Amino acid sequence: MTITEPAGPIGTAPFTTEPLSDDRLTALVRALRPVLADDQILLAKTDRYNRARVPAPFPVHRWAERVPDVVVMPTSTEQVAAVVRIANEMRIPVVPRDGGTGLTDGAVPHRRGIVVDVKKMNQIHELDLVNRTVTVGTGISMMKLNERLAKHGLFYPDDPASYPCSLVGGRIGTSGWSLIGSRYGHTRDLVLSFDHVLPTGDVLHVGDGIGRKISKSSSGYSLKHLFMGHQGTLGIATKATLKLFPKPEAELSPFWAFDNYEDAHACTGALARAGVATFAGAVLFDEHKVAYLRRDDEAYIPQPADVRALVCSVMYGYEDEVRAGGKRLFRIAKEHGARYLGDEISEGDWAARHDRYATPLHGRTKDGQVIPMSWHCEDAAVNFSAVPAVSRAWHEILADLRRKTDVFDDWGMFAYTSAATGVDYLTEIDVGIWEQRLDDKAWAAWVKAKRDIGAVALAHGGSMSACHGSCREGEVDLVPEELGRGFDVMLDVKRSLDPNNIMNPGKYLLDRAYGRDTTDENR
Amino acid sequence: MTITEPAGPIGTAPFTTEPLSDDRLTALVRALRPVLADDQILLAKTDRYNRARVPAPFPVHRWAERVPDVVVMPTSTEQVAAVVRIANEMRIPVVPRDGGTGLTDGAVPHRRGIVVDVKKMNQIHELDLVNRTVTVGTGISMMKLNERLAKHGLFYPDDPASYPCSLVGGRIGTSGWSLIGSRYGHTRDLVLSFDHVLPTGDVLHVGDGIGRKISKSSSGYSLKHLFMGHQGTLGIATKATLKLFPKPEAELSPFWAFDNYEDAHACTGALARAGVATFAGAVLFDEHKVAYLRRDDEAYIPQPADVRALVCSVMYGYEDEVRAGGKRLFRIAKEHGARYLGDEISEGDWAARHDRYATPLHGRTKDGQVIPMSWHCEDAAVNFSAVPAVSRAWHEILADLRRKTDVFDDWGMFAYTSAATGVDYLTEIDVGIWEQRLDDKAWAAWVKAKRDIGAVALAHGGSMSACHGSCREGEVDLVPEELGRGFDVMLDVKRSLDPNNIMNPGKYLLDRAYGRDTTDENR
Amino acid sequence: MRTDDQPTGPSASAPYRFAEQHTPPAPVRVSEVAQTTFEHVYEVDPRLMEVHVLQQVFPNWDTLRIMRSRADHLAWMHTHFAEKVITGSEILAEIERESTPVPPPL
Amino acid sequence: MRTDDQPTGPSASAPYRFAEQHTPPAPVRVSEVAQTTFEHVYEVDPRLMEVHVLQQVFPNWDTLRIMRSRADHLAWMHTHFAEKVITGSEILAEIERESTPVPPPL
Repeated sequence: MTITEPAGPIGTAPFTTEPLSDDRLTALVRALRPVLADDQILLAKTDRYNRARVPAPFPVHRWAERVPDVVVMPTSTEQVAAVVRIANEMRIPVVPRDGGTGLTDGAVPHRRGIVVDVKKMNQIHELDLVNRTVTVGTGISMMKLNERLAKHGLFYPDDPASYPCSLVGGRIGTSGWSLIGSRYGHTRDLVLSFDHVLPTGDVLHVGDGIGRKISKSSSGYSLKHLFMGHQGTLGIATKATLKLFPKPEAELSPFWAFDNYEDAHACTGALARAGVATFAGAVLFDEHKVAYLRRDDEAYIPQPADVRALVCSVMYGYEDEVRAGGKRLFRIAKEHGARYLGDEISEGDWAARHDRYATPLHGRTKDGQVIPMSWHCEDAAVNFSAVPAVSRAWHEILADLRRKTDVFDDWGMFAYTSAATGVDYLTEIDVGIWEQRLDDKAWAAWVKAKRDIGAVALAHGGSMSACHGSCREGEVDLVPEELGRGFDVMLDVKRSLDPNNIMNPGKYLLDRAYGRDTTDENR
Repeated sequence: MTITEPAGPIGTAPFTTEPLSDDRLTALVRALRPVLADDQILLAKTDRYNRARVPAPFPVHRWAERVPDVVVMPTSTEQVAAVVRIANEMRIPVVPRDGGTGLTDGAVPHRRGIVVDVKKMNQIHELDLVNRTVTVGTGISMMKLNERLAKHGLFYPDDPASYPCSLVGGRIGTSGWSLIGSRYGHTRDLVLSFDHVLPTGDVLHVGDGIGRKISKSSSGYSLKHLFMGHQGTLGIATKATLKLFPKPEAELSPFWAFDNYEDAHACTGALARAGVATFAGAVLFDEHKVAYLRRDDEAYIPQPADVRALVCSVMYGYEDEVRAGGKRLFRIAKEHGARYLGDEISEGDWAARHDRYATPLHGRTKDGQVIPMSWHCEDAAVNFSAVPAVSRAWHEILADLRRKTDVFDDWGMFAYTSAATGVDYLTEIDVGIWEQRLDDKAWAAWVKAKRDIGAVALAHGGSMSACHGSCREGEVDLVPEELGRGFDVMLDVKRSLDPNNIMNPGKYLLDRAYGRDTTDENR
Repeated sequence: MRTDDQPTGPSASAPYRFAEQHTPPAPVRVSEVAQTTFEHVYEVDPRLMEVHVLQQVFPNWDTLRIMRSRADHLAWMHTHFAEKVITGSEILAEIERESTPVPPPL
Repeated sequence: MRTDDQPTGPSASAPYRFAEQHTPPAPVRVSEVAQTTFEHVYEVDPRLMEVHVLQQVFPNWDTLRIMRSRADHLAWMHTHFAEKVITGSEILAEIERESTPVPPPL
């Protein structure tokens, strides 16, 4: 009897963070050569190190542990599919990387292998002016796209804090939240459909009812959302069709000052609940954030000391509609004791919100000396009523860290509406981290703090993330608690779509789908 | 060696439409007794026949083939879970039934078994005025709910054509489309989270990030949508938390007449693309619909013969915003040659749209005699640009049917915006069916016509359904074609969540997940 | 829906007289397939209801009750969905006023 | 962002003189931890930048260029997201006008 062995190794990709052996690497590169041009296969140390991390601070002394073996830069869905098929046959991890702006390590190759950098897939394939859609490669940034669309009076309103640098594909992989989502919806609502390479290399087109330019279908199971927000663990989006809006005629973004947090919180709720049709969002700045800004932000330094909290609201639409809505919101603000901060701060700060990755990168030691710090942001989805309690608890966690070490600095909190009704808020705490001083001990304290931050959100009926995802050390431990029975569904879906665990392995505790609990071993 | 057999039968529920044997029925009722009170277990013929069908016409001479063996009316999630657990152990089909207003047989027990009627789970569990949510049993209707909410100035804007009689749970199971969804979103956007009984009897709470009152999470996979729109094949939603809006201050719903379809179509597109903030929807009536209305609708009978197409648009919001938007839309309509139809028709017809199940139930023979007819509606999701071509092709299909028999009458078409940008339309053709004259031959011709209708939608880049679902005979044959690789994902998900195929079996060709292609055998 | 748009005819509280109730106003043809009796009350041409479905006879009060119920139903729906209805005719008048060129001062 | 809100000081096309460029306006303390030089140009108090990070010296034109670039960037962002900006002060003036009781006619 002859037994035919399958071509590749049997079983899942190995649960290891070791680099590929020279033999395996050589075999991999040999397999990739017929698929990609030479300049699409990057092996140089710089190319690989640059794609080992995301902007969120991490223990720099362990950088070398997460460097991919190979970086590829495909230019088409077919090339991505061919690469993934090779990886699946050879049981080598594949990690998709888009803008690399994520804050939960989605694009970080925890088990090395192949990083698929999608930046060369940045074409505009089709602009449909009649149905108001655009079909793009997922490697395009929203800013570049909108520069093109503006010529036609159109607008793609997906607006993260990393607006100028994050890419459409990353927004799909993380199911991102948008600053103006209360008016236009978030990424999940704006992406109509996309081509997606599954972990086996099969290509799936997924949309509403698997339509191409359809925003609402009820045909078959609703699968689109399953392939958004999976942090690259279910495959790679390569080409997406997006819903376009008319570029707004007018913008209004008043900022108001309050002498106490409670009034500011109440006012934020009232603004969001008003149901103004052009309402695109409200933001609440807490006392710690105001203190931080008064220390370092040109606009706020001269503000009087009795400014203790800020609220802003923003409207987009036709001028007549925006004026009507604006008057209503100004009246509400007045009733809550707000003082208008003036046009310059209002307009300047709002414009700066589209590009928060340009935040000043320094903090303070406890004795006030300036230190170079990296910015990190922990987010959660929290109901309006729970925002004050979550804020207090989070600041406590940070205060506790800072009592122990100067490595961490509390830069205050924002809470942004997620929806037009003001039901829930992207609640975030900005943390300065003195990255060069991070060692295993400080990192462990930070991971514990992250877990505590997540636990507070859950204890208050929230979700651990409104935007970033929750697969980083610390918070990820609580994902099974958050999802409950849903976590088993995640494991079922993962195992069924990625039988060999090659797609971004080690994330979201999904190793459990393959009988391994690697919660602690990959730290 | 002792082998312990599992308590119930092994394998899937039988692929049969035969009633349960007396022994099995007796055993089932015995198992249900400890879970439910006597008046929650309905065995009478009338109780069972009344829950055998939905309003869509079907071959009445085969009614007896789809009558459930038992109807249960649980009052809590725990009772539903217990019933499903028993069904799963005994391998007896379970079919959830809410308002029973669906048009694709989702609530029809194709393989008999147990119908779970959720109408007794109609409580308002919690009204949260601060975060603007309400938590209800899924057996409540939107109309009853809104009567209660109005006292608080609140509004739950999920507005199907069956508004007074369809239930929240049915909206979840079908992932329904809402008439005013272009302003407020559709069911998927309005339902924040729900308790859901899986086919094994496990209870899953699912929402955004499995939060309770969270509208936007990025924690873990996005599972909520998977448990909406499955037509009861993945379980039963029992308790849902909904997002609430302020009850609108003002409504404006102008209707305009056109002397040709092309101008009306162009005008509809321009109204939707304008991006007016209070825009809640636009509707296009084609020539066949106008002819039908002129024959039978009080408002339209006296309309002059040169009215060949109609367009309406509706706005909700504050009066000042609605007036600003209304002026803009009136100007656009004027530029497209529209004639305003007057306040009476505009207001009357718009109000009637919330209750389309009250449509006059008669049609005409080819020689003009009035006949009793049932109403059926085939829908699809179609891009704006494809609406005219799809309309022409669909009318051709109906004309062909009608040439053969008087059993079918073409009642014309509507196209409703699905989204604020006007990218896609719920496109529907209303068909009168002389149900008493339906026989196997006429039914077969109808099933073929349905398949052809679905094929036209797909050929034009659309989806087979924007709202109803696509599991009825005819259209369901094309689901694998529409979903492509996504259909395999459906099969994987179904098999993993319903290992014994007990949950609404025979729908959506999901028997294929269990190695059976029952496409033809259950007709 | 304004209540003064109700169909004409005796009110629901008018005294009931059999002969009067069973004598609807003379029908007026309004289209090839429809006729009208009371204002706003349209009926299918009786010649089209002779084979498969026969026309029912209603007393006048019931015909009017059905019409009025429909008006009530529509008015209820408006109130159910929004606090008030803005009429299109107001908006139309406003834009027509705005688009009329202002005559030059004398 | 209106362009007349630019920081004061010599324009980018002014002649370059080394000494002049390296003599910033005398700093004015504006808070416990910050000072200002040119209008709208704020700096961390130099005493707080002595241990871990040292303050850099910029020629005046570069300081002003950075400030102006930021203003340009913000103005660009506004234009990128909407055709025009409505100022809050206009809206505020309007609602204050409306809430002021109209004096009775004399």
